[in-house]
Amino acid sequence: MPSITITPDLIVFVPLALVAALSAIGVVALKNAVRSALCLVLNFFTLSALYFNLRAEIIGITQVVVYTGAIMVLFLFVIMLLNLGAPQLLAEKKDLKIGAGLAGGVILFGVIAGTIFPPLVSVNVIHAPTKYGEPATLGHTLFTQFVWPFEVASILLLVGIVGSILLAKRKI
Amino acid sequence: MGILSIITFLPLLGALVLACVPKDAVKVIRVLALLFGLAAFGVSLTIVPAFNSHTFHFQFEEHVDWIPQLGISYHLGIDGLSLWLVPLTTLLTVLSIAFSFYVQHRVKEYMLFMLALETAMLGVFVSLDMIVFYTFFEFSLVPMALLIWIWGGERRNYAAIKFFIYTFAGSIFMLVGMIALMFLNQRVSHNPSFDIVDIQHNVANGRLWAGAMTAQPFIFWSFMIAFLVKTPAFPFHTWLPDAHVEAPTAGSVILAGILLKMGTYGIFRFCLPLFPETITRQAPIIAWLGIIGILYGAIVAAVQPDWKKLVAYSSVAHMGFVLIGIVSLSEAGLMGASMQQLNHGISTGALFLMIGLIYERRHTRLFKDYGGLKAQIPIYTTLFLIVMLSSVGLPGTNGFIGEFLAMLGFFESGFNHLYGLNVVMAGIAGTGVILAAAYLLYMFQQVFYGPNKNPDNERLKDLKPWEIGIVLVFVVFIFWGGLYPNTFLAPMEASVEATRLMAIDGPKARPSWANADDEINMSEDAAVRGRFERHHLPVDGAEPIHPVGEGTMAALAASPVSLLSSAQPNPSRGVTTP
Amino acid sequence: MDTSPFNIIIAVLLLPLVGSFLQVALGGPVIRSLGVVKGRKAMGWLAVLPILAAFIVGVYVTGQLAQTTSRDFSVTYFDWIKVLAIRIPFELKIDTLSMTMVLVITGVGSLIHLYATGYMAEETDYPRFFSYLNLFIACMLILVLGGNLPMTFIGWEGVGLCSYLLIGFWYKDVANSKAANKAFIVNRVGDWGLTLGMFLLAVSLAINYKSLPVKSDRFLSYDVILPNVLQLFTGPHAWMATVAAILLFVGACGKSAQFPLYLWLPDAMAGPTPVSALIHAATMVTAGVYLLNRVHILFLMSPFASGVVCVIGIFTATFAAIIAFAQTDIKKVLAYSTVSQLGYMFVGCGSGAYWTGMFHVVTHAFFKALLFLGAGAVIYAMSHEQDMRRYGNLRKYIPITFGTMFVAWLAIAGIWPLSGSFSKESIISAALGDQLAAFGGSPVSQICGYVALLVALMTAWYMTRLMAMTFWGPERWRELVPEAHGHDHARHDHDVPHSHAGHGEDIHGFFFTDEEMAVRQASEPHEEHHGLTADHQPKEVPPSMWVPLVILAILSAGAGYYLNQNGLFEHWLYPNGLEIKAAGEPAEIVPGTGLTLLTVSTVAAVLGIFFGFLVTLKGGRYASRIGWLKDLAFNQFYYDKTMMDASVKGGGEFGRALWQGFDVGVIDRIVNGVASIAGGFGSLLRKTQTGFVRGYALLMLAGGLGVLCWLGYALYQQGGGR
Amino acid sequence: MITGAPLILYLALGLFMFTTGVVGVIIRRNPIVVFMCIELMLNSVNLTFLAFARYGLWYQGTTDHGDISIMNGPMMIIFVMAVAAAEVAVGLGIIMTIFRLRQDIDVDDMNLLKG
Repeated sequence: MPSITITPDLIVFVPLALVAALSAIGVVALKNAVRSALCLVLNFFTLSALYFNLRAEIIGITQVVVYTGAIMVLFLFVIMLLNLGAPQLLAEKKDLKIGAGLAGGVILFGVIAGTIFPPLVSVNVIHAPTKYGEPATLGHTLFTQFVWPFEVASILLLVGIVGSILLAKRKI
Repeated sequence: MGILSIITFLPLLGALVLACVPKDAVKVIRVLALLFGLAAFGVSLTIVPAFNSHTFHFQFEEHVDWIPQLGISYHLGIDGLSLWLVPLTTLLTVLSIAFSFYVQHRVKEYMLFMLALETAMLGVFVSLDMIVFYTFFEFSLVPMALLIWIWGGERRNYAAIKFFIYTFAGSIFMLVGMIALMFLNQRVSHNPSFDIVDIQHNVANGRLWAGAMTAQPFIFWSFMIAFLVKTPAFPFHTWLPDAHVEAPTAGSVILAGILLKMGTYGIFRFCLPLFPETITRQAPIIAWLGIIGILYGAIVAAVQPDWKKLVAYSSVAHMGFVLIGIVSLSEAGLMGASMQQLNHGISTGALFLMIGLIYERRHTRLFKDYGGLKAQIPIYTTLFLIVMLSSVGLPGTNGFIGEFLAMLGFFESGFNHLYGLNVVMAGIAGTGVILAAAYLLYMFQQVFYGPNKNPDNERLKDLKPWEIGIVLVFVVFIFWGGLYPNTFLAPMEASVEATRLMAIDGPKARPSWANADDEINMSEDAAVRGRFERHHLPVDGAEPIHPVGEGTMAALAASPVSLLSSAQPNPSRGVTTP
Repeated sequence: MDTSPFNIIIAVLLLPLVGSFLQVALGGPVIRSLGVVKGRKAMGWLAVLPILAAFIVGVYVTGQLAQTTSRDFSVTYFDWIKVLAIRIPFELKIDTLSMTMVLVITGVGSLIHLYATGYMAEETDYPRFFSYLNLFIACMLILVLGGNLPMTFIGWEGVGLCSYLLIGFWYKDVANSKAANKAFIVNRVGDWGLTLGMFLLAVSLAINYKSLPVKSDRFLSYDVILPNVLQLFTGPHAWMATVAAILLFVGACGKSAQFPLYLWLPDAMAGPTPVSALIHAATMVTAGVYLLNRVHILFLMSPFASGVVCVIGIFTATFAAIIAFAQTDIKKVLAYSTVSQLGYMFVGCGSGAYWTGMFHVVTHAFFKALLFLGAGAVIYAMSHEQDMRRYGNLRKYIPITFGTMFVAWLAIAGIWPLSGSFSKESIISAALGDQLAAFGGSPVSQICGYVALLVALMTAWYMTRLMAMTFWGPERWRELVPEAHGHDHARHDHDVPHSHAGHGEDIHGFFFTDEEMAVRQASEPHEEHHGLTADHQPKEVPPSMWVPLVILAILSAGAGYYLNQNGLFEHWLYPNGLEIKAAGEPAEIVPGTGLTLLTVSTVAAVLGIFFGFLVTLKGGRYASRIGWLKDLAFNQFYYDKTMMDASVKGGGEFGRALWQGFDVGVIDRIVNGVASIAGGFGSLLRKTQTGFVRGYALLMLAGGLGVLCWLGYALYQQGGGR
Repeated sequence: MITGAPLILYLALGLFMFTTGVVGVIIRRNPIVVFMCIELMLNSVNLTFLAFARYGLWYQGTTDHGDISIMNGPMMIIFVMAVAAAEVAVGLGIIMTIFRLRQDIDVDDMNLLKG
């Protein structure tokens, strides 16, 4: 275990990571759906901050716009619409699923961590050129190498729109 | 885009066109379907004059790589064996479509399925790549099952499912066998290929089976089961009566006329050229299946209360003749078998069609509802009599030629104690002809003779002109095939003989489809000499083809002939003239 | 060889065929246009003329043949079946044998056609009848003219078909169609043997192709078979001749109604009387004898087969004669006498004197056709009553019929110098003087000869019985109370047609509308059928019917004497003797043949006639004492019943057992069983599908964990990722 | 050479969030929350992608506009976002429909998948 050199981004990272972890736990643990939604929003914000920390500004911004701006609003919208906020509506029963789930989670963490981490312990050198997160690079790559996936994704979104409209309308 | 592709996919094109027609325009749909059927028939006729009947190699070949990594290629071509089956298919489809103008319910889908079915059947007969063959072989099930399912009789669900699963389960084994053959072939020629021309080439020069002889019977039977189910041979025949009885008329015509031929054609195409050692050794098993089929089908047919069921069982008996003709592995037998295929297609197809004509009117198939129709509908009666007689195998009709040649060949091989056959089997098989007369005449009596008691039949009108026209097409072929069969026999001869030699000759003596320069001598005395030598002296170094331990004396002692004479010579060794 | 004068022979085949098609094509229109009576007359002539023309052509060809030296030609038209294995050309064989048959067939045939025009005059299906009859003549001609076994087989089955159609001509009575089926199927049994015989010959020639004296791949043509078998089936291979001969003889048994397969002939009497005369007496049933003559070499080579022929023949002759005593139906008596006479012919063939068989065929064709036609005339006169017990003293009502039948009766009885006596005498002498037919060296034909003499007596006896019951004695129909009997007549039932219930409205126009129905009813000819009544006055038949009778009477009187004088017929049929006997020693003449034998047989005939009259007219009081025997004979010793029960009932039961028991019971049960096993397995798996998403998720997690653990373990085995 | 916070920390965070999401999917009955947990998992994966991209293991040299191989991670994030957006849109639509049909969306009450 080599000694951890204190770097600025490490200083930025630690609090953010703590917030993210806590908010993640909040998403799962809180009874009220609205609260867990808000926790998720917080989590997303911290994630975008971490992206900034990783020098991928454009992705951070996208994160804020897409997730926090669009998806989470959608979530809250639905929650309000269906009025699922009230905890008494869905009182969680204490069943063995919870125990099983927690145990599973721990094991999962252990297994993956035990498999992945040991070889990577001492990695802290950044090879990526600084401009790897810049919009220009991103756009260039997106429209050269990844143009087909890009198109496919656009079609997927289109389908998603149509599908959601179909579902939402009471009758076509 | 060769002519075979055109023939094969023209009906499918028609189906696509039909799909675009609104389904209320019934007349348009019918006419379109008929036109496409006629077009396919017309195109398929053009191959007959262009066919060169002197070579046994494949003609009108088309070869396009499909999945080269797996050695699967779109390879079409026909030889004498498949030459007549193609026009037969198109002809029967045209007639069935014409008859199907009576169909009122969901006409669009009906015609669509008919055309798709035609493509599938044609594909089976023209494809030379095993995977393509298998694809069409299975594809043909779908439209047929749907025809039964949607337009069938009372128990159509049961019949359709039984038909589909029965035949499908049978052919699964064949797929395994095909893959096994591919790997065996890859072992000797180091690129994968499902092309039977390549595979047969390695079988012909004996390299494919060298060292793999233990696998041969298993692969052989994996093919054989599929084809026996399709044919259908004795223990695997029970799907046939149900399917026939429940199917709509056109479906029965196609089923009896063509689908059953896929089985025997497959035996010709795969089991004879690719498994020489096994077919020559295990012929008796198949022969007995055929014989039992002949007798069993006839006996059970005789007691059927249902018109269609009787004819269905009769086709079990008829296909039995094809089987014994094939396993006789003699020129006459194989020619007879391949002729009997066509005859059965014509005569049984015609029988089902005529039954359908009456069924359209009276909506019953039970004998007890008929009787004394002879005075009521004389034209129908006369035509039916002719068709029935061709099914009985009366000389002068096509039915006779096939049965006669098949049994002659079977008798010959039995007489020479080749392939474990003997004359007693031929004698037993011969009694099938008696039984055929019995049940068919009984049917005729029940329907047409006696007083016309049923009031519903009192008002029955005779056939309409266009119905007569349809039936007359069959009648023409019945007499043509019976009085001048050479039209049909001659083009088949070279291929049949080649297939036979592929089966009975030793390695390295077998003709090969692949190398274009080897031809077989078709002159008269060459044939006779060939028969003489092949049966008695093994060809250069190859092992003798008749089963070991099948001593002539033993076989003779088994046959009643031996009771009559004290000295048993070996007739097959040839009598020496004083 | 130059066959140019003989190419015309094809006309003999085509004329009846065309006639038959003409009947079908023109029958309806002509009768509709000319009206029933005149129309039928026209069609009748249209039916007779082709046969007559064929007869004339036949006479011409025969004349041509007689002038040639070899007297054996074959005309080949095209290859019928040609494969590598065998070639079967469409060839016609013209020799004395075939031409003799052609003359008999067309000659007697045209006479019977003429007779039929009168006899069937009130039949609705007039054209159909004559189209069948013409077709029959055509098939029979193919049979006798065919130059190879398969072509003979075409005719062989063709005549079977025509006989089937004509026996079932009055199809409204199911009994008739049953008889027709019986005839066809029993014949098929014979054909089975014939086919196997063909195969045996073809194959044994084919595999010895190298050593054939006559090299050709027409393995089934007579001119290839016969010389070759003469070489092949010698020495250790003689048994093959026996097998082939016996197989062919099975076919002959079927067609010529010999013992095991005679069953169909008596029932065949259900057909119209002219049919019985033409097919079941004169021509078709003699096809077996023709075949034996055609392939006689095979039988000459095999004493065993000849013995079988002799024994079967003589047994059939005796058996049928006994049965004939007890029959009361006039046509049945004649049928059994036909069977018996055919047995005679086989005795002749079996004892190596094939020409005697043909000789009897010819004379028998004359007098038996005459007898049948006469019986038809009697039936016609007695308004379709066939029971002899209702006849009596008819000679003063229908003198012409009586006179002609009188000749035929003496002829069949064998009174010198009528034709029957010569043919019978030749057969018996041949049998007595024969050394060929033998079982393992012990000759059998002498015994057959002596039995044949006895049968001659019996023949005379039961024929006398027939004549006596018909033409002498009291007029019995006067006092008998009417009861149901087999009628030789079509019965039409006109019940009012109901409206067709059961199927919906008729969009395709499948059914007759009511007014069309009414028209049909009106147009349908009504024929009232008058039964035999006590005050019935029998009337003589019209000339179209008695002219043939007279001609046949003359023939059956004179033909025998003419053909027999200094062996004319024998030398005509076998100009240079029999192949083998010519080489070997001539059959030595045993004492008792020649004139003395002729006297003996005539004495037997006279005795028979005497007993016949005595018993029939005076012997009423003996009847009760031999009643059981009568009963036995009447029922054909229950042979027929046994066979029919075994085949029809037993076969039916067997078939039903197979179908329900095996097909449905075993195979389908297995198939459906397999299917249900699969289904059960599926429904077992179904239990695990609770449908609770989170349950699935948990399972997914577990699975994923498992995979990961395995992955981690694998990586660890390789010492980590690096 | 530039050194940053150890890669392993980012990975640990991502893994933690992922595990939390998994647990949430399993233990929560509210379908919306389940959805949110899925989002959580997706984001954790995004984080991991980006981290790996930044620390660019096995990365040699550079071309103009940077080596494209380094860009695979960010690209993947973009697409994940797109897919997530579509999925959420449709998924929430489904939930609303279900709720409209039966005034209750308890996951444990839905076993239409039952065979």
